[in-house]
Amino acid sequence: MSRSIIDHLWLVPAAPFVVSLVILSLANSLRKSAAALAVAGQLAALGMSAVAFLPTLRGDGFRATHNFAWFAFGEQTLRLGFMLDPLGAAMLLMICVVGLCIFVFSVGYMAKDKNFVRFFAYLSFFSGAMLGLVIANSLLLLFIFWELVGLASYLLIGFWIERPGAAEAAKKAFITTRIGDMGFFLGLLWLYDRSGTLLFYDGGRGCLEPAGLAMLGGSATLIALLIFFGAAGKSGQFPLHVWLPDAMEGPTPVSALIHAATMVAAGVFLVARVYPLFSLGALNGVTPSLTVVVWVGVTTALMAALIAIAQTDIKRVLAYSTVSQLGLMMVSLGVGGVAAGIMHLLAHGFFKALLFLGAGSVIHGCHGEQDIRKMGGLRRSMPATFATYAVGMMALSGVPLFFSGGWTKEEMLHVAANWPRSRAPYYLIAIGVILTALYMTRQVIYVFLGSRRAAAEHAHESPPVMTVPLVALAFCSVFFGVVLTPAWPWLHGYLTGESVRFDPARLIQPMFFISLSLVAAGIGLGAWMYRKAGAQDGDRAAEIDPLEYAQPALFRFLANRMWIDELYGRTIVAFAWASARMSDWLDRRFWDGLPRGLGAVGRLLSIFATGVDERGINAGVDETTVGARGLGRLLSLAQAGRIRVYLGVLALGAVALLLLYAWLA
Amino acid sequence: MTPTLQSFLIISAALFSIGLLAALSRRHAIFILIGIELMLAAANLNFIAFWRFRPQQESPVGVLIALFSIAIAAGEAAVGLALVIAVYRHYRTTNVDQLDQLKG
Amino acid sequence: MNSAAFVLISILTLGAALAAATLRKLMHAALCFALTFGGLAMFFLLLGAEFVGLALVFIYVGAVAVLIVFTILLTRRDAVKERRVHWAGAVIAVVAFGTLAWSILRTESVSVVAHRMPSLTVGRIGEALMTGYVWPLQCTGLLLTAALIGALVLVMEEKQ
Amino acid sequence: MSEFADQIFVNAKRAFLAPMAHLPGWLVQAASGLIDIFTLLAVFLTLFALVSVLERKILARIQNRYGPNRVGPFGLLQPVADGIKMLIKEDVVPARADKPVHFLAPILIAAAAILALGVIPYGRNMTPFSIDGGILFFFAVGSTTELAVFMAGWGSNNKFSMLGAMRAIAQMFSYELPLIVAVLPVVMVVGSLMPDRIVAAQGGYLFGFAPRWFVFTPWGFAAFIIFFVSGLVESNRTPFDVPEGESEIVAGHMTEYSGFKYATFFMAEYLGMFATSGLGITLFLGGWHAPLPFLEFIPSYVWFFVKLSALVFIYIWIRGTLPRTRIDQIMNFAWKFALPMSFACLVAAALWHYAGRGFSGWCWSLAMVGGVYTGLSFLLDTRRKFAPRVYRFAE
Repeated sequence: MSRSIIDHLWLVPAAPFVVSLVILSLANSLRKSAAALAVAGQLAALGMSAVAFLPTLRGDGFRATHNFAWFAFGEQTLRLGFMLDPLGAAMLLMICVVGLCIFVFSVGYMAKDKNFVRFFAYLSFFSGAMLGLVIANSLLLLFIFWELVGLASYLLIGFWIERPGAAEAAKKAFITTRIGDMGFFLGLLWLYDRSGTLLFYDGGRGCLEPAGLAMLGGSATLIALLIFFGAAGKSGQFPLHVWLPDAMEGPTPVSALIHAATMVAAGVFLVARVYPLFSLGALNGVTPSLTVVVWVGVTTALMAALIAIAQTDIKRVLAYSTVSQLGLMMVSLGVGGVAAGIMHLLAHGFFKALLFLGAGSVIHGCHGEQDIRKMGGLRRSMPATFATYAVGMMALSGVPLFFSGGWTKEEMLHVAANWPRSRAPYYLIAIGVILTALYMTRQVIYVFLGSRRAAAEHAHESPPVMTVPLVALAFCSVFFGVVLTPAWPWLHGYLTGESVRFDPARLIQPMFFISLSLVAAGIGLGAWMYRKAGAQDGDRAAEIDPLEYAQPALFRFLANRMWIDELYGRTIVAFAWASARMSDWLDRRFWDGLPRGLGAVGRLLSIFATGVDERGINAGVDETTVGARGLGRLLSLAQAGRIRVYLGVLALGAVALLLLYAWLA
Repeated sequence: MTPTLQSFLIISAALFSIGLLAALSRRHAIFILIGIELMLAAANLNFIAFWRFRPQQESPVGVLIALFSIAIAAGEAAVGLALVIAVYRHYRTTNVDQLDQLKG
Repeated sequence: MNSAAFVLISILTLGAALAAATLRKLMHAALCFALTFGGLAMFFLLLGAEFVGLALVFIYVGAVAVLIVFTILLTRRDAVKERRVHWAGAVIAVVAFGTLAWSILRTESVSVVAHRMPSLTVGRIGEALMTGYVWPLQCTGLLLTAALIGALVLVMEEKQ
Repeated sequence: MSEFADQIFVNAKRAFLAPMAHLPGWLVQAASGLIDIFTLLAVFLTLFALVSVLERKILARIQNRYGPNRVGPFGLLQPVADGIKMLIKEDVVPARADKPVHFLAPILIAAAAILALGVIPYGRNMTPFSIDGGILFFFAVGSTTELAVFMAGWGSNNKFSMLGAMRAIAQMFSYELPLIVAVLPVVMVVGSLMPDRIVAAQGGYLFGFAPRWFVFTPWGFAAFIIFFVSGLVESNRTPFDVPEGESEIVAGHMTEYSGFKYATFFMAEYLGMFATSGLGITLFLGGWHAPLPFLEFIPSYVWFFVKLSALVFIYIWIRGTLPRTRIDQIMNFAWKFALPMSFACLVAAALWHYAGRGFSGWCWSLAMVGGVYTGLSFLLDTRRKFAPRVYRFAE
């Protein structure tokens, strides 16, 4: 049974891919059929992944693989494969459910867009690539889907090509993630060089199985770090996080699907997937690579949370919150709590998608206004959105006992607290939790509470096609908590393969109160700080952000995202410009001047020779003249723009190589 | 004395060099295409020759590769000539030395 | 395969190729180009690759050469002046030939004589194309379709 | 008796070659090749002469007049007179002509036509060069005709010649596609490109009397029609003689040719006609097989030439009957009807094969061909687009 399932697992990503191809070939006017097709494809994927989910339910770390040869060069073949294990299956389900909700939502959200059809083609394409990514059993296949996902994200961020901002953001996202992927690719090559295979699990010969890992030896750390560099690029960890907030230029469903729920989580997923690589040679759960992961995660979490406090764009706040949550996940992976990290990843997928869709609904209701200071009092005009948004907010800020987020936060704090190396990460992410609650409170107060301001005047509730997915996601983000509670940590057991039993006693633990107090502190602080924020227009206190009022410099620092973009602009980009200008100068002056000069010499020679010739010297000189002319012409031909010269140089190079080869052989 | 593989290779090398000559020493774009076609033809001759002279010919692989490369070369010629015509329409010339927009 | 035929065919082919590369008149060059491929086809027949030889004539003499002369016709108005010989090209070509010939001659393993072989029937080629090489075949078909469309788009009159 | 009559030429050749047995092999091959070539030339040049006069007579009958009837009995010696006239005529070469090209064009075109004749099986064991890729050889050689025509047009440096050549090549190219695709079903069904095999595959009789010629299957019939029409175009004959229509462009690519070169073109045209019909017979009309069992006693080559002359008569008949078509009509017909139709034949042949080559397959392929035919005729029906034609001065 499971055998046949794993053999046909490729159908799961195949369905959305096919759908996207079909939609791409549709005329721009067939909006309904495009949407219907996309949703149908997503439904099919959902059904299939549900089927694939069943066999993984029998605890004991189920894992099935299906490997096949892609192509052979020489005597060695390059093999790819699909795998099914609890991690992958859970991700499959999460992606399909969230994706489905978002597809439905975007039917309403994009209803007026002229490129509706293209949008759904891209969405399906992304969904297919993402599903493929989570079931890949080969680092190469994973990398391929990884790049496809990146492409989809690029296309969707820049979906509104007519907006320069969107185009810029798309380019930025693409290039920044490329930088990370370069590291990933190097790590991949190195891994292949060392272990001779890129399959994760291959009946004992895979690169994540003891035999394969043994072959890595000392290079494991560096390989792991390179791969983590890629992961950091994708899920916006500290050095490479700059693209993610800008990615909010894309349509909101895209932000929800790609830049909150699924794609940015791919980095975390990747780390979890190749975890054996990270934890290789760990002494009580600490390795250099994991330590790096922890600290990068901590930095990201705190920094992003701080920045989020000072953002005024409803989507940017969420974006930075995403970055910080991903940081938290990285931390808990780094400190050894893979299950905790993944649990938070799954839960976060649901409620962050919910929040983004809520934001989308708000923007839709406020006719495209995104500045939270211009909103307010929307709880009356958009009740459904408000209710669901509140659920999402509480889940994100980790209110315990009722919301999935709470349990995962608690779990993460727990694993961080038990990290042998140091307790600093624990305290820092505790602060992170407080900050999360703080900025979410701030946002909710600004958007929904208080009195209406400019943009909120004519706000209206969104159509059911948009609110129903919200409700569905809210439902998920509440009841997903059921499988997370320490009392019955079913998901934990499912992921780690341990058997679990029901035990209410474990429900109440010190950590429970700690996280409860942290969240309470955050929310309380927020409520106190922004108590005035809901006032009328023209009210001085409402115009200016309380934090700005108190600490202008700090606020500016945060509001400008700690000037990290500017920093990059001053350093890296400037350097790139400089080197470009430099090489340009070299081209024009040096490489071009050289042949010109030589050519001039040749010409001089020839002129001289003709001069002598004209004085009536015999034909021998004539020959030299011709030769010199030829030389001069030959050299002067070396200037750019002469296609034949390129060809000639090419031929000469080939000849040189041949000679070299013959000489060596 | 029957011709050996060597003689065929020499012939194809000569053909290749002639193609190179055509591509390098003429300014008319069509000559460059002709040269490229000649070089491809030389490559095909090599394929066939190697196939014919290898110890056992149970599989016609050389022939098949030659077939594919002929087909692709034909496509290449079609597109190339179309390019020549398009360039001619645009610049009113097919002299590759005058098509030097890339010059720095 | 006897060497007399070989010598004759090689003289024909190389002579035609040289003419195609160096003749002043474009049209003559194109016709010599066609002739070259005729000679090449004879080589293929000599080598027992009958099908490829015929296909070569069919494709090159029948299609590519005609395409070339048509292009010459359509771009006739611009008479590119081939004033002077380009020594550079000649030198490079000669050097390339020298290198290739030298490296071929110094390889003993290629101085082998062909032995009897069953002539390759079209049927076997067809089988191979339809079984082991069906994907390359499909890809080539796709490529040719793309080339066809691309060529059409390229030469389409751009309408203002 | 019939066996003897059937193989008489084969045996004659064998007997002729017998004394050379002790000579080296390639010499014997060369000798037999020469014999074949000379026989071919002799037979087909005679046939050409006969047909040229017969054509004129038949056209004359169609147009209600006597044809040539002065030279020799029934004017049968007319071609001799024409030949002499052509030979002694002055050979004019335009001053500004591209001389070598102008000179080579007729030679190439005639050579192509004669070569193409070489692979056709004229009778049992009577194939001059029986090679494995015969059909491909035929088309490969035939495709050089276009180059020759172009050379003629270009070489004689004349507006009309160039235009005529362009037209000729345009329509030849357009019809080469349907021509070859129409051949494919037969090749596919027989599984060989070798003319002898194809003829052999059409031997034998169904129910003891119905010949197994491919023309009697729906796909074969449709393919044969397409093949015939395309062949008509390939040989630039009426109603597709746009490239050399006297009333439009003097004589197309042959304008600047006179004397013997013109005669060569003329001959090449007829030889091409013979070759195309011969291939059609080989592919669809059962080659040299007798139509009915009890006619087996008549030698095979006789049957071949009977069929050949029948086809040639149809050529002449069409020429005498139909007016010249417009170039755009020709092109439309090629791309919009002939090509899809020939592909339909391909598919129909596949259906026929997979339905067991029996009656059911017959019906399947009939449905296929008929369906596509009706579909195309609905799609391409242009009558609705024009107002009914009124003849203002004709009445």
